[in-house]
Amino acid sequence: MKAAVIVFPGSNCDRDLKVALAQSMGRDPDMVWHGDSELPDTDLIAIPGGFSYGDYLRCGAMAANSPIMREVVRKAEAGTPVVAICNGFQIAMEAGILPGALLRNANQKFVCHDVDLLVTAENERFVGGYEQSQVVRFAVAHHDGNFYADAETLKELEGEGQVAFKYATASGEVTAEANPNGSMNNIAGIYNKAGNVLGLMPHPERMISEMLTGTDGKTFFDHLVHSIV
Amino acid sequence: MKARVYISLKNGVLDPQGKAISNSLHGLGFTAVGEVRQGKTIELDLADMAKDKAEEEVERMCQQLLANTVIENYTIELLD
Amino acid sequence: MKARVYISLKNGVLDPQGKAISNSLHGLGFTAVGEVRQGKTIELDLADMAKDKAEEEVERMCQQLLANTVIENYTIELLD
Amino acid sequence: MSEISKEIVAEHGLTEGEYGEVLTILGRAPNLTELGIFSVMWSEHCSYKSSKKWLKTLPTEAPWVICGPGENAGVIDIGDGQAAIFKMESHNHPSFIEPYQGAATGVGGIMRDVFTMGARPIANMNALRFGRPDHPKTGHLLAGVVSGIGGYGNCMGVPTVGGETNFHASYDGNILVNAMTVGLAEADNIFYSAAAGIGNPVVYVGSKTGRDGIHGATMASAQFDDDSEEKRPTVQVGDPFTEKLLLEACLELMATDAIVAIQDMGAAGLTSSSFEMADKGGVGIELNLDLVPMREEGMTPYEIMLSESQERMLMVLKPGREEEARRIFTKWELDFSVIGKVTDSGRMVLTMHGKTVADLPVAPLADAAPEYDRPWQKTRLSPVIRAEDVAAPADLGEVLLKLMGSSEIASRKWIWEQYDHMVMGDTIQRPGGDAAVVRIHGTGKALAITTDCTPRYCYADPETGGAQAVAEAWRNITATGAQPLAITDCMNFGNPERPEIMGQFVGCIDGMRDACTVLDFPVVSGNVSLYNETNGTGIHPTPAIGGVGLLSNLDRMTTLAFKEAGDIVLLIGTLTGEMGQSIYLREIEGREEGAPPRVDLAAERLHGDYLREMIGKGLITAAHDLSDGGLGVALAEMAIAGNIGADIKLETELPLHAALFAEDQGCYLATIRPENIEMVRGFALADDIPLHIIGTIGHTELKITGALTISVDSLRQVHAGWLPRLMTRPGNE
Ligand SMILES: Nc1ncnc2c1ncn2[C@@H]1O[C@H](COP(=O)(O)OP(=O)(O)O)[C@@H](O)[C@H]1O
Ligand SMILES: [Mg+2]
Repeated sequence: MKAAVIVFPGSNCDRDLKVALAQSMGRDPDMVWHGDSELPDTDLIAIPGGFSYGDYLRCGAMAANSPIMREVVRKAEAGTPVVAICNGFQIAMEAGILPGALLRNANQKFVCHDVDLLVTAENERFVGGYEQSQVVRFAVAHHDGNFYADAETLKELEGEGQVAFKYATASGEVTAEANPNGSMNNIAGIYNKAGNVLGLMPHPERMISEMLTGTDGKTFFDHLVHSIV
Repeated sequence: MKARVYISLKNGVLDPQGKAISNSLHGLGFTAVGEVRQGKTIELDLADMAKDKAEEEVERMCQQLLANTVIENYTIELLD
Repeated sequence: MKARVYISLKNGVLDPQGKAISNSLHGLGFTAVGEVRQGKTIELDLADMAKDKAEEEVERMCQQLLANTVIENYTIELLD
Repeated sequence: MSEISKEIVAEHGLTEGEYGEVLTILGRAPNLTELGIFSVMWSEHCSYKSSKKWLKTLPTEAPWVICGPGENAGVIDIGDGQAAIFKMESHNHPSFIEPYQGAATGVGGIMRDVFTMGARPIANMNALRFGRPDHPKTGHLLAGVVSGIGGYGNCMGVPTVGGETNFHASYDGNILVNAMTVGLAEADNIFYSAAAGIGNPVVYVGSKTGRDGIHGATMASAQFDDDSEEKRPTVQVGDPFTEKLLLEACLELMATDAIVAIQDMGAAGLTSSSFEMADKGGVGIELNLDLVPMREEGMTPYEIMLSESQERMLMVLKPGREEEARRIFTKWELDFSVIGKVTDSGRMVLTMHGKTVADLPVAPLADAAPEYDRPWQKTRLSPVIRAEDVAAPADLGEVLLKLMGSSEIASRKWIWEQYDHMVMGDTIQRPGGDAAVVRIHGTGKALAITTDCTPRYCYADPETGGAQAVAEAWRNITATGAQPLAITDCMNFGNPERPEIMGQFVGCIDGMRDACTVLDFPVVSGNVSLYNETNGTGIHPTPAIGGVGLLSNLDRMTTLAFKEAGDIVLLIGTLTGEMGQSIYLREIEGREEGAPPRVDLAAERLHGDYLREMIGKGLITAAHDLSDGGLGVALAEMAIAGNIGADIKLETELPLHAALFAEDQGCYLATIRPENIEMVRGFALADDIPLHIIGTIGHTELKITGALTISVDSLRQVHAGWLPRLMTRPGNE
């Protein structure tokens, strides 16, 4: 299996994502520079976290306009699986392959800590490695993860099973206390209509070994790789 | 010439920054303050060109980059 | 009544955002763009009061919270 | 060129004597640009004129030290051909004037110091001191500083893994913001700043030069008075995005062999970087200022040379490698300009618009920089306060709860949750323990990193305080199982022209020297920040110590968290019950008095080496040193971290409040499986280590026989609650 990690000026979780994918794939993904206009032929596109263009103007706005993103959008619409994490999620929204927007955290602060997530919708490819409505632990590290969508979009996301993860308590209740950033309906991650694009704020790539306090992220990548090959 | 773009959140889009500002203002005793909304101003130096041409250019900049039309409105003002 | 506060960086203060926006606009082929400066607008709903009283209130808000007077200038506009 | 009047000289912070020195060096009057250059080069900040004499007395050598003080950062060997490069630096005055940008640019500056030498930064630390919690400015300053540190470090993608935070009235008008960066490099590919190769191109890279922070360097050495807040000197604004690009571009170029020398532009920007490179290399440099990338129109030579615009570097390249280098920096969308060349003249010659605007001899200016032996006065010491001198409190349980929720001991979670402390995927011990542990990427070894200083001890007894700061750093590293290797320091003091302040400085250095020597813990880099005074009152002397150690086997790491019910709790070390300067005395009796706890360096070494050996043998399940709040607080911290209680019984002649809350030094708590008790005892007897079995882990309360029983939950609540409560007060957000 082949994977491509897109690297923008200011990306800084690209190495973490590479390590996580390599661990599950048994080989390194291609690291693709934002200035390239060609994507290597690949079975998975991964957009990493970080501060592309310093998060200036709007998180992800400038990255969404770089040459490579046209290719990414084309492939995404053609059905290539895409996982977009944190700043990657913001970029995917700005590029229009995922609905909604990510606003400044409700408490105005950067938040970095582990979070428990409720696996909300079925999607064999991305969360088939978990039980339905299992609670998994990833970590958040962001300043602008406050999910917003207009009423219809929100209704549609909930109705069509496009809500991938919700911030929850360790026992799986979706409560205000469990919501680190004020996201509508505690939404932490969503799928596009076709279900081949996943965007999420929490970082699975930070939970890939016991030493890093958890392996729920490893399970995520192991299954993703397995389901693609 | 110069152009100024005012970007504001659409009505109904919640504004966390505005909300936080209004809370802090209350905390500081400014009780007369109600809702607060925060927006952006972007000031551009432009090579001289016909006004309508400039309008059109800046309009395209807003569409492509400066504003996120999912959540934001913008207005353009040309000064010279 | 409403007040609008325009906040901009003082001259000479580096504006990293403006710089990045200008580069990015060039990348998109907007070659007519020169320097770009980004500012903030803060719109406040105010309980009705005398105009001068309001001026003074908002002035104090700017000094205490809204503007960082070390690096920012602000102008106040009252609308009603 | 304008005439140089007495006033202009004074404005540039040069004494008459110093200006006389300028005249003899030049054999003529300087022009304004030249005067500006002298003033920054000879400022306290750049010349260390008050501190040099004493800094020289610190031990700086060990077999594992590759490069000690004098370069941009210190370098130590960590085996397998790898080196750790680290330094701590202050950004105190700028952070008081503009907390967000001041702290942010401080972090940017220290990271540049580290990657200038060829290292990729792998961890940031921050040592912070604020005024009393209820001072009207404290909340605002804390909020700004923390978001500034996060804003820069998070964007760079370098984890901020630890630090320390104190609150005391002596910092009301002078907060301290000390930032530390640790980087990783190949031991055989380290970059230095000595210019060489007559005719080699001198290259400017990074951001454009604006009128930022002109005279920041002289400001950083000027005292505050009431109106300096009004003066609002031009503040530098940090651009972490550009610095991230600069980091990647520099590392990419460093992978080639095109660089002869490289130096970041920090305080006093182009001036100090060019002079340092020329002086270290014993060469001259010729610069054409027209070629300096500029952000603003009509900048004068004076402004160009003194600008402190951030995110800039100066390099000397091998001849003919310019284009290769230019390509890299252009790819990263950064300015690149050949602005001059290395000469054999031994002079710094600056031209602009075809005219020579400055012509100065390098060596005299650098070497003749003033060095003072300032008069100093030994600090008068306070008496020891013994257990008997302190009345027993009514309820020891209430005391423990009060201390856990006090400003010095309460959790700093509110701070570190605003820092990305996990990015890069190697943070094995996160903030909240003794030292942070950061894995060397792709290996089974790690660095343990800590920052420590107890200013109230330094104030009461500088020598003891200086030794204690070094000892505590050594102890925090030891408690993780790592071998302490070296330190960086950040010496924050008041006005050195006052003998009592200079006495504090000398005393702290003496204590540090002893501790570094006994503990084999040399100083490899450091920074001095003086004149931290407002209206004649100085801060508590604060020699912040940043320590780095090596954990060669990650499977042999301990944390402070209690692990398993049934584990036995051991106390290593001896309780004296001396209560002077303790948090107990301050919080319970409202007294900031007495002598600090004595530091016995021989015992310190013995106990630490023993604990590390036991950890190395895999016998220890948890370890934590005693510091603020003593034994009682240490037990509570271990219980909270492990979310499990303990049943403790102390056999001691001391009254319990003294045994529990005296801040005895050289002591550790450790836990072991019951079956290992004989082995651990055996080793202790052999090295005659004072080892006491004091209890067992279990249940949901911390129970101390004859003293208290408190649920771990209520301990956690008070510990976690204080800082968030402080920061949600109106005006503090
Ligand atoms: N400003 C800060 N940033 C990040 N972590 C901090 C900061 N201040 C304190 N900490 C963390 O809080 C914990 C307790 O700090 P401290 O009481 O100084 O520990 P110790 O007593 O072991 O030196 C440590 O893990 C330290 O890294
Ligand atoms: Mg400790």
